Amino acid sequence: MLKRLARWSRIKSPWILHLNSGACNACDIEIVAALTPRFDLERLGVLLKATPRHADVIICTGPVTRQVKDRLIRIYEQVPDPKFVVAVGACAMSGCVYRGAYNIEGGIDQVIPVDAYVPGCPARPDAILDGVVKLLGKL
Amino acid sequence: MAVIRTLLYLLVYPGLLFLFVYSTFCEWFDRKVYARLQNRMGPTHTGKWGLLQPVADFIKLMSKEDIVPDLADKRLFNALPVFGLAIVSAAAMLLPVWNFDLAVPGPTSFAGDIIVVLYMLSLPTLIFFLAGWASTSFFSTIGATRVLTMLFGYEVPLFLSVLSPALLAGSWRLAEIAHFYQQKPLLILPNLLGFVVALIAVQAKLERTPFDIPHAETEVVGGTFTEYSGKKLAFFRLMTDIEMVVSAGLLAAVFLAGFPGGALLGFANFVVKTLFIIFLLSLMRALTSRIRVDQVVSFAWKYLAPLAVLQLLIVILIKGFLS
Amino acid sequence: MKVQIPIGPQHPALKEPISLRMTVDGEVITDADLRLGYNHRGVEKLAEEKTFIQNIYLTERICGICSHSHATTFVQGTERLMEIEAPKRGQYIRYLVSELERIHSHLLWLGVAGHEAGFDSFFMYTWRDREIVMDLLEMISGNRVHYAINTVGGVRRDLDDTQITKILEGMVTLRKRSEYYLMIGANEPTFTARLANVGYLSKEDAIALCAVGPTSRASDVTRDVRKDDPYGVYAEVPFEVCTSDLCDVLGRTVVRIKELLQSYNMIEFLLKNLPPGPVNVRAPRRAKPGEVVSLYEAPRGENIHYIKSNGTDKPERLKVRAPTLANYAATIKMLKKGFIADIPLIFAAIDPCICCAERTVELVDTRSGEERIVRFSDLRRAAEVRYKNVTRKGNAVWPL
Amino acid sequence: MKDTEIIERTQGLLGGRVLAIANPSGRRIFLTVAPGELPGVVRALRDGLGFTHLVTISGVDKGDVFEILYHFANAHACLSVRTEIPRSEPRIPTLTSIIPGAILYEREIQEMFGIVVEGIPDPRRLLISDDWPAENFPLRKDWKFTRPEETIPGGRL
Repeated sequence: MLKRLARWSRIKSPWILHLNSGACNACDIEIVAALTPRFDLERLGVLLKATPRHADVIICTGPVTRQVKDRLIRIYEQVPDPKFVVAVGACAMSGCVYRGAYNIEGGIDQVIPVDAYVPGCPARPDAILDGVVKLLGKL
Repeated sequence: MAVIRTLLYLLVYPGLLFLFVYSTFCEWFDRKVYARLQNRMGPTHTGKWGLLQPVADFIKLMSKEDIVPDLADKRLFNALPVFGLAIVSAAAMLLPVWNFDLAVPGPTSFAGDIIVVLYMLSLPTLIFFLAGWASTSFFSTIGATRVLTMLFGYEVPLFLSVLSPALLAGSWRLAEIAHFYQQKPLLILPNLLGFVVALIAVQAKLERTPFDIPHAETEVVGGTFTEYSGKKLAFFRLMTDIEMVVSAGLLAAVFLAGFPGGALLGFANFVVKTLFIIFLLSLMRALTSRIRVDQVVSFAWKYLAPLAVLQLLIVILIKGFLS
Repeated sequence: MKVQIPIGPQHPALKEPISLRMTVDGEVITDADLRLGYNHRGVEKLAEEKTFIQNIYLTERICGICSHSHATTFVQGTERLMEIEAPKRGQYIRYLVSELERIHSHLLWLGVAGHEAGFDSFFMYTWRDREIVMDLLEMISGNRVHYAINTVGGVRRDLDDTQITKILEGMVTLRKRSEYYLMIGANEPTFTARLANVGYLSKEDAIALCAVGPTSRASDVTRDVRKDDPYGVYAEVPFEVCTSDLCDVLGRTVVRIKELLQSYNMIEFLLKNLPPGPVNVRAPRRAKPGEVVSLYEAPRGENIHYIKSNGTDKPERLKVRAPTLANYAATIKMLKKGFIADIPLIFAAIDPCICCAERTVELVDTRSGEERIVRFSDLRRAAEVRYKNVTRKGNAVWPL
Repeated sequence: MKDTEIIERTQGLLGGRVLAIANPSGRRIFLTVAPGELPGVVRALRDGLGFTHLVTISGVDKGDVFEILYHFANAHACLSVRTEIPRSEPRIPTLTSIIPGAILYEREIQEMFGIVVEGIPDPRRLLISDDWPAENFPLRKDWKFTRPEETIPGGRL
């Protein structure tokens, strides 16, 4: 019974932490746009949190540049345990237009394990919403 | 029999169970009003109209991994949330709701209990400071120092404004104050000025938006709670909710003529009046932007303190006029 | 007591990875140390391996908010290199979309400034209205951001009458809302208390440090590429440069809202006399050897693309300088003597588009004399490892 | 002020130091100057013609020589001062004393092309990551980059 309760609570209140690893901030404004009145992620109980300690879903954007790489890993380790990573946008998935540049690592999955990919350049706010909901359904 | 009755008091009615349910309801109410004021919908999908959202947050946090920073002071770091919760729910016991009878001053309603409640309400600020100081990260230390600087700002006006109606009623017992204003409802009007000052001061005590500098999201990231996660964070969030309920109850008891009527009517009065005050608080939260720490202290001493003293003057004049 | 605050690569106030290290005593900042380069993706090296057509889509993705401005600057330059002229209607549509992008970028900035100052309702309202512009842009080009409406020699899509009427309606509602925001932004007490005389930049500093865009116009420097070097159709469109002499964040807010109102008039002018005719013209694949400097007024300031071609279909050299880079030198000057609470505000005031300026600078006066703090990672989260080598006042010992 | 007028005034102001002047299109003037003359020319342009705003510095690797362009702009035209320095001995005087804002762009060409800017107040690395091997400069033509092969998570290659 306790397990079911914990599972229900994790589905119902995913707190997100936004992480930009060198993106062109189109996906970042779409993530923030998902919190504003028209899409309003708070209906699903999603809150944008400032510290990794409070978050359990990390939304990353951007092809990981060389400088950000070890910071990304360090933040990933800081998030308390039941944590998930959502890679938003084509850059986070495969480096998109910047594939082959000398300073980037390609997608987020080269650095940290990723649970859900949201395609699009930039991913539309409703696509991000759908991604978060599908990720929670997978729980 | 008396033991069971006090146990019942402790655990069920004004105790933990009721407080947990009612404070989560107040948090839901506050988030919903705040969202509606911002033209969006707020939590809706967890339970009916999103009622269970704070409960879901609480359980999720309880089931998360708990991290204690290496350099933090372990004993202090773990003990603080429990202390905070205990203090605030003890303060809730003293509210003059339902379980008092005017004649016999029992353990939960005695002469001078308004002072005890006020003191207990200022202890959580100290707890926030220690929490920030114990988790030795940059941002929590800065948040901790900010908590204290703000304390000097709003504490004196809050005490002055809350005590002036007590002065008019001529007694330090919450139950008697409430009873006095129930007899003479006309006397509530002169206290309106004190009510406004107290509202602003309580908003600062609860660290809500115009004064949420200690845990300002965009400046000092998490402020005092940067390092907390999992169970301890859950307790801290519950503590702030209960603190909101208790201070709303205190303001209602002192300024809005308490909670008349027997068991059921008194409780209904309690709920309606506290929700009205919480509505005012979230209204204030939605309409103002955060101001800086030095501006808080200067605002408190330039405007709040003189108004509180003016309120005291009015009360003394009326008292002289009445007798 | 000198305290070093690292506002590191990941911080709620900054949507992009930069790392600020502030030396602070009490709440006052004494000096700032800005370490960037987290966003450096080597766009210029990539540009040398892609053809002109592919480069349009690369330059567009330099920055998400001012994507059209980078693409237009690049396309203007290549058209001049290939000596072709986009037809009038194509240019009208191109600069219509650039004005729409200025509106959406300024509304976005207003919301972020409100969020930084803790005024979340203002953030929610401005972003709700921004959705109107995003719908218009999506109607015109099919995508909310990265519209890809430019090609070498004109524009990819044409406007029909229903779209024009919709845009005009959108402008009417937006103008009403913007006047309301001008009223709020200028005299809502708690909001202006946070913005007034914060991040002061005098006129001489603005000129000396080559600040651009609204940051310099708020310090009474009337420099606007659309007026000084009118490219495309800006010679025919009547508008005036909005400046203010407040020299602080409040001044920048006022300048940006005034620019919004200017953009509405320009869009209505552009739509009213939209000339008929074709929308684009065929462009050759190769560009003749030569070089061109193309300037453009992006929402954040002056944008420059220097393109040098050697006769093949790939540019030999593409130099991009985004407006935010020019404003960083001014930011360091503004940050000094500010409060900690003001860091995000001052930083948001120049509307940093860090991904644009991936070659941004680190300018700090060398803290000589002070023992050099061992270079710990700039992450703002106090990691356990990092604390070991930071000399501080010992652990938090329980005083009792 | 028309371009021709600007060109006459620059010629009058700088006299012999100007090696070549070109005006490819409206409001665009390209000036060629020897590297040594750079600070003098820039000071003269700033005081004489009001070119106070340095837009940017672009470096171009032309095989055996580095060509560096300083783009200035004022209310009337955009003037680019071009100098060429040999690849074997890439040295250039700094302009930060004349235009403080120039430090941004000098740091960048220093890092991207390996050009040594004499007298730069703050020579630290600009935007290339800290663990970047010292001696290779990305924007030089002869610098090639081999991309590390991609690892697809979950082992499916």
